[in-house]
Amino acid sequence: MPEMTLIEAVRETLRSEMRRDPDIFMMGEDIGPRGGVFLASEGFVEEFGEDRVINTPLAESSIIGIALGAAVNGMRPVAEIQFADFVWPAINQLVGEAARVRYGTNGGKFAPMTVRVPYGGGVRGGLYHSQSIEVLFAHTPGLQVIAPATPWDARGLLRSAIRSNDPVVFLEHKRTYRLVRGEAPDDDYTEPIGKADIKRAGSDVSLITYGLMLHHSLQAAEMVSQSDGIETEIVDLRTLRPIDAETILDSVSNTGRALIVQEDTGAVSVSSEVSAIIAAEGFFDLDAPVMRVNPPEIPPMPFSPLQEAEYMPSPEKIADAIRRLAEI
Amino acid sequence: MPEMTLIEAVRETLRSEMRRDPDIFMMGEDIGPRGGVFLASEGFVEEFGEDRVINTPLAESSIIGIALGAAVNGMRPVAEIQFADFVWPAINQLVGEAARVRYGTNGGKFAPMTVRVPYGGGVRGGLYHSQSIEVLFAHTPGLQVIAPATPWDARGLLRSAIRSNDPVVFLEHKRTYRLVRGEAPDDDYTEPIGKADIKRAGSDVSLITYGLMLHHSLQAAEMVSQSDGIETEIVDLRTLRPIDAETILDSVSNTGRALIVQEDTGAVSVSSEVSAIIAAEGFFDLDAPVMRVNPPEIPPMPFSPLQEAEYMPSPEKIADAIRRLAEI
Amino acid sequence: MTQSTSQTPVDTDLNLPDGLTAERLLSAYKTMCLSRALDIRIWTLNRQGKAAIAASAQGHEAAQVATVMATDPTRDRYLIYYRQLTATLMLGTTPTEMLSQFLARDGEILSAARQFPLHGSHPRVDLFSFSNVVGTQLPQAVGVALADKMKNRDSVTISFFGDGAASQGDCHEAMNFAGIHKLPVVFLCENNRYAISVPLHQQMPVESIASRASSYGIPGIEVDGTDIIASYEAIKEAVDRARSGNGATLVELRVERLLPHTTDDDHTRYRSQEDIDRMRDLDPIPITEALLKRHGILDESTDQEFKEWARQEVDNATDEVEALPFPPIGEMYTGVLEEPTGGNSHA
Amino acid sequence: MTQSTSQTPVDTDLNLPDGLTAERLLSAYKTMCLSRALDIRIWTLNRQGKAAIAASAQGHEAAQVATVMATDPTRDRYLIYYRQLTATLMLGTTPTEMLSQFLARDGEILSAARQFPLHGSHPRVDLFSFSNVVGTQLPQAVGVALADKMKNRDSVTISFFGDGAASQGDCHEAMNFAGIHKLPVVFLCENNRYAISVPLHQQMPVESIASRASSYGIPGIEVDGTDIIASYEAIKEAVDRARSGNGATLVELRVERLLPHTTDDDHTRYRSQEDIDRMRDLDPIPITEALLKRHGILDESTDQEFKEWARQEVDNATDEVEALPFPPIGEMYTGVLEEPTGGNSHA
Ligand SMILES: Cc1ncc(C[n+]2csc(CCOP(=O)(O)OP(=O)(O)O)c2C)c(N)n1
Ligand SMILES: Cc1ncc(C[n+]2csc(CCOP(=O)(O)OP(=O)(O)O)c2C)c(N)n1
Ligand SMILES: [Mg+2]
Ligand SMILES: [Mg+2]
Repeated sequence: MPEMTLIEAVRETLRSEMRRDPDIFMMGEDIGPRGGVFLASEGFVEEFGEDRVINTPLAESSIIGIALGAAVNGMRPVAEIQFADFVWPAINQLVGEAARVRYGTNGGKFAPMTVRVPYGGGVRGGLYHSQSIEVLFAHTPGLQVIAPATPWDARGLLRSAIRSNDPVVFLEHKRTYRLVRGEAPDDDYTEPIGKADIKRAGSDVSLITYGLMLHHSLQAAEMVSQSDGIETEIVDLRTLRPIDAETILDSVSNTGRALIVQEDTGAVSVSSEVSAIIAAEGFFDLDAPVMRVNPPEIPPMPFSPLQEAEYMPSPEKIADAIRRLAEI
Repeated sequence: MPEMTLIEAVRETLRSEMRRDPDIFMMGEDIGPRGGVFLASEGFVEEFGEDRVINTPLAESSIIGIALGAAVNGMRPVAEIQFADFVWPAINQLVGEAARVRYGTNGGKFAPMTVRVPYGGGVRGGLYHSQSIEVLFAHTPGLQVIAPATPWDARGLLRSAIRSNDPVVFLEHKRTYRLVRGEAPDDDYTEPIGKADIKRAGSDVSLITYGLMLHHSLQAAEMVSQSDGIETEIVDLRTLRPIDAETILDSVSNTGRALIVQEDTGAVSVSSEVSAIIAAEGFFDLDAPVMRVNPPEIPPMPFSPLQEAEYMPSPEKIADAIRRLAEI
Repeated sequence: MTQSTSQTPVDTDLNLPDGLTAERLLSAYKTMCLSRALDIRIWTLNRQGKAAIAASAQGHEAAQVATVMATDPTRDRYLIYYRQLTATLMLGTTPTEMLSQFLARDGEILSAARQFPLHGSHPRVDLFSFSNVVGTQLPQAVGVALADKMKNRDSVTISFFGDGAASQGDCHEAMNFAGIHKLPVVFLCENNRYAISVPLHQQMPVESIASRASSYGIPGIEVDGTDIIASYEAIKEAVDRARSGNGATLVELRVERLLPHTTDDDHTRYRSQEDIDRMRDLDPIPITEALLKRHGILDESTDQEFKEWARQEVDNATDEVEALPFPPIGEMYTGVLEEPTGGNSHA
Repeated sequence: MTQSTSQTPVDTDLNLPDGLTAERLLSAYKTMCLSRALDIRIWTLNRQGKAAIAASAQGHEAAQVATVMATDPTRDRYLIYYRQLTATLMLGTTPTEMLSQFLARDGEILSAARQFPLHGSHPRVDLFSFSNVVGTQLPQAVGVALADKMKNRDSVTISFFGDGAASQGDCHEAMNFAGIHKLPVVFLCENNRYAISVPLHQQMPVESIASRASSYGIPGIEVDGTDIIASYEAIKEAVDRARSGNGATLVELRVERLLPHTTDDDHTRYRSQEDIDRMRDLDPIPITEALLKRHGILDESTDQEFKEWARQEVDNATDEVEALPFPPIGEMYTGVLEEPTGGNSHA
C-alpha cells in the first residue's frame, strides 16, 4: 500500500468526506486559494467552490460560533484554527457553548462539528506557534478530543470525527505533518473515538503517550531494548477525551510500571490524569511509582533553537526515564 | 476578634489595599454604584471615585486586556470577572497574554494584576453560573492561582495577590461568600502564595481539597471521627498554582492514604495533578490507592435543585469515601 | 393606569402597514397582557422562595410581539436571551411551559430544567438559547443563517440581544461576517439603556447602536420599541430584506426595563428617582392599550376580558406547575454526548 | 527604479506641515533605505536557512517613518506587531539588535530570543509586542493609555495593527473603551489589503476601516500610506488630539505588502498577476525618493550615499550577529515569575 505523510492523510480524508457528504463544509483563515497555511485544503476551493471552502476574516471566536450555528442547523462544519496558539479567542464558543449544546437543550439541538487545530512544537515556532492546548478541552464534558500520531490514525479518526454528531477537537501535531509517513488507504475505514492503541508490545514498562511524543517514545524504546534489553509497551492514547482507562490499566497490569510522556507542560494536564487513573485503579499492579516525562514548567517554548531542543522531551531523555523506572 | 463573612473579608481587603496604594484601581461590570453583583465593592465608587472604580462595558476580553496594559504601565489593576462562567472570552488575554508577559519580554515588562473570579456551584446557578474554571489557569506557567476557603485566607492571600508583581487569578467560591464566617483581622498580615495549610490534623487519611469542598470535608471528617474513629488530616491547597507538593507529601507520609476532594469535574483537573504528585513522589508511603471524590463527568451543574444537590460532593459522600479508603 | 387613556376619542383612520391587521394587533395585545400577568406572577414566586431567579420582560412587551408578528414562526428561527418571555409566548409557548422552567419542574420542555429559564430549545418552534453568556448567540445566529443560505431555505434568523451585548467582540465579528456574506439574519437589539447597572454612556460613546450598522455594510434602523406599529414596520422591512436575499439588518428597539435587572437586583442602587419616574411613562402595555382604544380596535370590556383571561391562565398554570415534581435525579447523567444506541442524527 | 524620477524638475516650494522639516524628511528617508536593505538581507538569510521566519516591512516604510516622526519617542509608547521593522529602526533600534532577533542570538535585546522577531520589549524606547496573536495589542494599548491618563502623564500610545486585526472582537472592544474614556491612543491601521491570503472583500463588507471610527465616537482618517507627508499630517493630528486630552483617533494608512506574508508564504497562490503588478507601482521607497528629489531635498549623490551606507550597516550587522552564539540553554528556565530575590518592581 502507498505511504503518505500525516498532512496528506488529513487532506485526503477531508477531500473524500467533502465528496461524500454535501452537508460538510470548511471554514477558516486562508483555507481558500492559499490552501491553508499547511496546505490541508490545497485545491479545495477549486473543487468545492467558495461556498463550501470559506475564507474567513481573522476572528476565531466567530469561526467557532458560526460553525456552531451552522452545525445545529443541519450542516457539518469543519473549522480550522490556523495554529493552536490562536484558539484562545474561540474558547468561549467552543468550551462554553458547543460542548454544552446537547446537554443544555436536553438533546433538542446538537452540534456535529469538527475543529481542526494544528498544535505542538519543535518547529521553531517560539512562544506563539508551538503551544499544546489540549488540557482545557480534555477536561470539558461534552467535547471529544482526538490527537492522532500516524497517518493511519489521522485518517481513521478524522473520518470518525466528521461523522460524529457531537463536537470534536481534532489536534494535528505540526511537527508530524511532514515528518511521519505511513499507510493510510483510501478505503472507508474508521478508527473508534475513545480507544487507545498499543503501538509497541513490551513486558517491562508501560509508556503512555500521544502525538509527536509517540515517535520519540518509539525511538527511546528501541534504544533501551538494544542497550539494556528493557522492553517497553507503548500505549498511544489517540483520544484525550475520553481517555481509554481500560487499555492503560491492562498494560500496567502486565508490566507493573508506568511512564507517561508528554510534550505539554505537566502541571494539571493529560499526564496528570493518566497518572491519577493508574494510581486509583491500577495501584495494586504497580511495582514502582508512576513516573512522568514532561517539559519544564515554562511557557512553551523558546524560539532559540538550542533552548527549543532542550525543551522537548527527546528520545534520549525518555530512554533515561525508562531505564530509571525499570531499575526501581 | 470579630468574625466576618468571606465576602466581607474580600471587600475589606480591597478597601484597605485601595487606601494604601493609589496605583491600585478596580475595573469590572457593575462594580460602580451597584457595588458589584456580590457587593464586593459596595460603597467603593463613593469613596474612591469613578477613575479608580471603573464600570466597564460588557466585554470580558477587553477587561483583562486593558487591565494588562495598565499593569505593564505602572498600575496595579484588580479586575473583576462577574461570574467565572464568563471568563472564557478573556482567556486569550489572560492565559495567552498576561501569563507570558514577563517571560516573553525577558523581564522587560511585567504585569502586577489580580483577576478576581467568583466561581463554583451550589447556588442554583445552573449551567452558566456554577462553573469551576481553575484547570486551565492552574496549568499555565506564568499564572498564580489562589482559591481561599476561609475569611482569614481570603484576606491574607488577596493582600499577597494584589502586591504580587505577576498576574494572579483569585478564585472566590460564591457559596462560601455568606456561608463561611471566621476571623480576618484588619492588621496587615499576608498569607504566602503557594503554601497549603493543614486545616485539621489526623493520622489515618490525608484529604486534600480546596474551596467550598474544604467545608464539606471538615464536616465529613467529624462524621467519620465520631462514627468510626477515623482521623482525617485535611490539607487545604489554598493555591492551585503552584501546588504545594511538600505539604501534601508530608501529610501522606504520615497517613499512607490519600483522598482528593474536588467540586470541579475530575478528568484532567487539579485532583489529577495532586494524585500524580503523590503517585510519583509519595508512592512508597502509600498503603492504598490514591482516591478521588469528583462530581460526575457532566456539565456543571443542573439548575434543578435535586440534581444540583446530587451533583455536589456532599459531606456524606466524602465520609463514605474516607471510610472506604481507611478500610483498604 | 388605563383610565385617562380610555377617555381618548376614537380615530378609526389608522393606516396599518402591510401584513398588520386590527385582529393581529388585538391578539398581540392579548399576548402582552398574558406576558405581563405571567411576569408579575414569576416575580412573586421568586419572592416566595419558589423561583430561584427571574429576569423580567416588563417594558419590552410591545417590541417583542412586534418582532414575532413581523416574522414567520413556521419557518423562521429565534435566538433569544433571558428577557424574551413575551416573544416566546407570542411564538406559541404556553404559560405552563414557561412556569415549569422558573420552577425547574419535571417535563420542563426547553432543557429538562438543566438550565436557567428561557434557555434550551423548544420542540415546536425553532427558538433557542444555549447559554447565559451575553453575546454568544450573535455568531451562532449568523451560522444558523449561513446554513439556511447554503441549503437555499427561505428562513430568516432573528438574533435578539441587549445593549450590553453590543459591547462584546462577538457582536462585531458576527455582524461583520453577516455583512460579508449577505446572510438572512436580523440583529434585533432591545436597547433598554442598562446592562444590569451600567448605563449606556458607560457602555459606549455613541447614542445609537443602530448607527454601527454602517461598519458592516448593512442598514441600521432605530425605532421606539414601545410603539408596536413602528416596531413592526422596521422589523418587517428587515425580515423582508433578509428573506429576499438582500442580507442582514440591525434593528434597535428603544425600550425601558421597568424592573430591576433580575429578582437578585435592586435598581435604586444605581438609577436615579428621576430616571425611574421617566421610565414609568414608557410602559408599553398602557401605551398599546391607549393606541388600540384610540383607533377603536380595543374597547374597555375586551380589555378587561383579556386581563381577566391572562390572570386565569396564569393561575391555572401556577397550580398545574406547582403540582409537578422536580425532574428525576438520574436524568442528569444522560445526554452529554449522543448515546451510542441511536439518538439524534441529521441523517 | 530611480533613473526616471531623478529627471523630474526640482520644485522648492514644498509646503511642509508643522513639525516637519527637510532635514527630518531626509533622515526619515535614510531610515527607509536602511530598513529596506535590512529587510532584503533578512529574507536572504531565511533563504539560506539561517533565519527561521521573517515578515517583511517592504511597502510599509513611508507609513512607519511618518508615524514615528509624528510622535515623540522620548515619552510615547508603541505597541507594534511583526511588520514594524522600519518603525523600530526609526525609533532608534539598531540593525544589529534587529538581526539578532531573526537569528536568535545571545544578547537579543527584546526577548532573549524567546520570541519571534519583533516581539518582546525594548529597554531604550517604550516599544513592545507581547505576542503573535493578532489583535491582542489593541486592548493592551488602551490599558497603557488608561494608565497614562490616570497618572496625568502626557504620553500618547500608538497601537499598530493590520487590516486583518480589524476583524477581531478585541478591536471593537478596545476602540469602544477608548472612545468612552477619551484615552490618549492612536489606532494605527496599516491596511495592506491582505490578511495573509484573505483579501479585503472577504474580511469586511466595507471599503474603509477608518469609517468604523464613528461607531466609537472618535475621528477616523484614511490616508495614502505611501505619501510620507500626508501620512505624517494625519498621524500628527491624531497624536496632537490625544496629547491634548481629546481622545483617540483611528488612522488608516493604505499601503501595499510588496512581498508574500512571510518567508513561509507564496503569494502567487492567491494574488493575480494584475494585482501584483499594480502593487509594484506603490513602492514607497521610489515614491519618497522622487518626492524628495522633486523638491530638492535629496540629490542623486546623497541618495547613492544613503543606499551605500545602508548596505554597509547591514553587512556589518550581519557579520557581527552571525559571530554571536545562541543564548545559553540554562537561561530558558528563569524569569517566568519574579524571582524571589529582588527583580523588577514598580516600587
Ligand atoms: C459574557 C457575560 N458577562 C457578564 C454576564 C452577566 N450579565 C448577565 S445579564 C448582563 C447585562 C446584559 O445587559 P443587556 O445585554 O443590555 O441585556 P438586558 O438585561 O438589559 O436586557 C450581565 C452583565 C453574562 N451573563 N455574560
Ligand atoms: C489570532 C490570530 N489568528 C491567526 C493568526 C495567523 N496570522 C498571522 S498574521 C495573519 C494575518 C494578519 O493580517 P493583518 O492584520 O492584515 O496584518 P499584515 O500581516 O497584513 O500586516 C494571520 C492570519 C494570528 N497570528 N493570530
Ligand atoms: Mg440592556
Ligand atoms: Mg494586512
